[in-house]
Amino acid sequence: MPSVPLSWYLIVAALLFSIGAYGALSRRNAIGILMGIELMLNAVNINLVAFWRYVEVEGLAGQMFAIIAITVAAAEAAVALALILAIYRTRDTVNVEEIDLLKW
Amino acid sequence: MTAEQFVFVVAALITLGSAVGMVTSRSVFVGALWMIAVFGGVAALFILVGAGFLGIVQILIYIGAIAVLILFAIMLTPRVMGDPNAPRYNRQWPLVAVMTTGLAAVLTVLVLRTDWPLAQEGTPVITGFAVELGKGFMTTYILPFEVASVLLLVALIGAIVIAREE
Amino acid sequence: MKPYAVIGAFFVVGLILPLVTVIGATLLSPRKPNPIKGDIYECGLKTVGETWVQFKIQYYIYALIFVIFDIEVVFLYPWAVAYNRLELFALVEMLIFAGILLAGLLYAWRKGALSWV
Amino acid sequence: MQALDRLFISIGRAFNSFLSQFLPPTAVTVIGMFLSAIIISTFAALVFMFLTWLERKFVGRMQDRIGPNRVGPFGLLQPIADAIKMFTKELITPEGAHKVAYNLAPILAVAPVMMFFAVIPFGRDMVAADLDVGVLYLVALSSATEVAILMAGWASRNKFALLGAMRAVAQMLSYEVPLVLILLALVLMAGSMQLTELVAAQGVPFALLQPVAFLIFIVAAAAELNRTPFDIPEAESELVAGYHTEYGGMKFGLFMMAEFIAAFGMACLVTTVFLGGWRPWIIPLPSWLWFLIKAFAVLFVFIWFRGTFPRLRIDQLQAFCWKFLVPVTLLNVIVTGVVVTFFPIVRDGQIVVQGAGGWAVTTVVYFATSVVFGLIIAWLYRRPTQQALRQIEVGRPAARGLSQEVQAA
Repeated sequence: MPSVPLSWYLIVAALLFSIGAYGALSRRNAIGILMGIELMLNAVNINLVAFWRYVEVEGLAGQMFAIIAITVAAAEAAVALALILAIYRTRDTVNVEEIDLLKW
Repeated sequence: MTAEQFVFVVAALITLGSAVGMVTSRSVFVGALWMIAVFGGVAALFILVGAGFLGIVQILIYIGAIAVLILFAIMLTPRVMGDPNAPRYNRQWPLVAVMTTGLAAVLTVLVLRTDWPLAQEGTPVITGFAVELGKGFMTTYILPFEVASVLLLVALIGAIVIAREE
Repeated sequence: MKPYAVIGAFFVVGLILPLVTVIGATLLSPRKPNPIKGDIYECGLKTVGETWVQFKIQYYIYALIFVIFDIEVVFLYPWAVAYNRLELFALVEMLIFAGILLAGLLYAWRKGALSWV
Repeated sequence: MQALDRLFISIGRAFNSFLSQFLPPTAVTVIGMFLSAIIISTFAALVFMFLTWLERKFVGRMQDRIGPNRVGPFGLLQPIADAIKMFTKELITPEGAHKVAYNLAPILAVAPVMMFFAVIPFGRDMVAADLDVGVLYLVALSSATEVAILMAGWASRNKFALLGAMRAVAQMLSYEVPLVLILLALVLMAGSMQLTELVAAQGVPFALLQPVAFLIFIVAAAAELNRTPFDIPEAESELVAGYHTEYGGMKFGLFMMAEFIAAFGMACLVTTVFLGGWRPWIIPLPSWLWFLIKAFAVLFVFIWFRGTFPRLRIDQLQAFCWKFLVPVTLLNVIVTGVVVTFFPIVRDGQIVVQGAGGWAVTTVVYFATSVVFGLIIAWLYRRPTQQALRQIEVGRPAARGLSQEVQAA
């Protein structure tokens, strides 16, 4: 076993996830929110890889899931940014508080 | 403290410090630069834990592709970027700060108190992960492999349709 | 693990070497700032308007297609490495994969998304 | 001969055993790692200085000039004079620039290109880090340089710099796709991403097995490096100097260094994956000397491009990449996949081609396939090519792309 215990990785991932969540929930800029979400996805990947190394070493599943998660994250970022750019073009803002067409 | 632990602490500090820098930076562009540092730190963590292939992929996809995409999107929304006085947070940010701090505390306690079912000492670690991954894609994980290409196709078409001005 | 440690050493050296040159240049070079020197270079004229101009959406489209191809690469490289250990079936699977990718490129082409307008 | 071939390895061994008399083994390993990094980085920096002289000399000769000839014999000391000038020039940070990002960008531009050389096998057993995902590592690094360029353009707060940075990055990421796809075909043939294994699989240089891919790779590499005829990001007549407009003195020098070292790194990559790396051709010189000879031959081709071709327009450039190079290289992967199925070079990780006869058959098959493929592509693209030629003859306002961008602003 490596000299770094599993819990260290998990704590780093937990902290990164919390910071990302803070960024995603507190930012006004839609791009800033997206960046926070990317951080959260990264935290999840740290967990997946750490569990692969410490729990299921001989298998592929942990890293495989991480790769799929990266793929989905990239697709999500591409479409989300396209949406943000479309909104910017029509409404001239990327401030989520002003994008409230669907609010009741 | 072993060399491995030292590298871990450095990488973790870079990751978390840059993450804090990202969420507190006033300018979105600077925030994106911090985010790139976070990605680099996470890549270092991946390599340290033994997933070298994934570490390289992290640099390739996150720094080389997603970060550049985000930077481009920031460049394409100049009226937002050019305004230095725009408030960075929304009204609910103090509440969010309390909540996420609580979340971090709860998760940390949970991690420390759980008895993780660790693998047996001396279990062989797979080597040559890229080859194993390739084999895996062609056998067990063939569905994710093909679905990924469909997912990317959909993302490509969707994003082009949404982003292009007619 | 060892190759990655060497790469880490290269990273550290790669940062320190330019840092040392910049610090050396700072020590060796004169420092006589004045407002005209600090001006932005704009062929001798004062800058008109905001620096951050509006870019064309086309830049984003290219970056987008690049991202998609970059991820495909992550799937295709392991396939290429493992291919000599696999049966003919792997070729068919890859053809499907690359075919879908090619379809996406063709769609973008037909839509005119690849043209610099 | 044998001794000369292993010269650097022997020196390293001797140094290692000398150190281990005083120090614990861990310290020796760490010192060895950093020392190899320092030596190779310094070597790259020296190559950069030499290259600035070489390029000016060659381009000068091509344009019927003499080139640098004042400082030292043949102007050989010119790079040193340049270095002294850069060191003693005032470093100005423009008003309104983002100070930290502005000063950090040149350093971050150099670091990834220095890391390029960690995995390059310079000679027999002469590789600092024999990474099993070497090719992917190089691809990842070359995309990481883009961040520094965007940083420089944004932090300078200058329209020219920002436009230049956006163009440079758009161009670099576009041309990375064909490069990566060609490398994919080569990885498929060698069955490994490890650069040493790629060299080992080249009983015949891959340039002979994949001539069309080789030509495309050289062109796309020139574009990836932002060199003429693809130097739109730095088009002097349009954009002053591109993303480093606001940089002067040593900070400008670092961008210059990043550019030239990237060119050298790309030449090393071409040598490794296409020209058989350090494998000697006919004349038995030391392996590392052969590597350098091949790498400088590739560099000469890059300089030759610069001396020969006029600059392209940005719309032509992007169309050339996305409508020609990307589909062609993607098809090349498929064609190579089919050929590899029936005439494998590597099977289950072992080289299966036997003897000179086997290599001859393999070479003929691969070469013929590649040439036929190239002819089919040329036939498919005959109409667009003619149209493009006609457009060049008629001539259109050169700076169309830029003027539109400025209007939009």
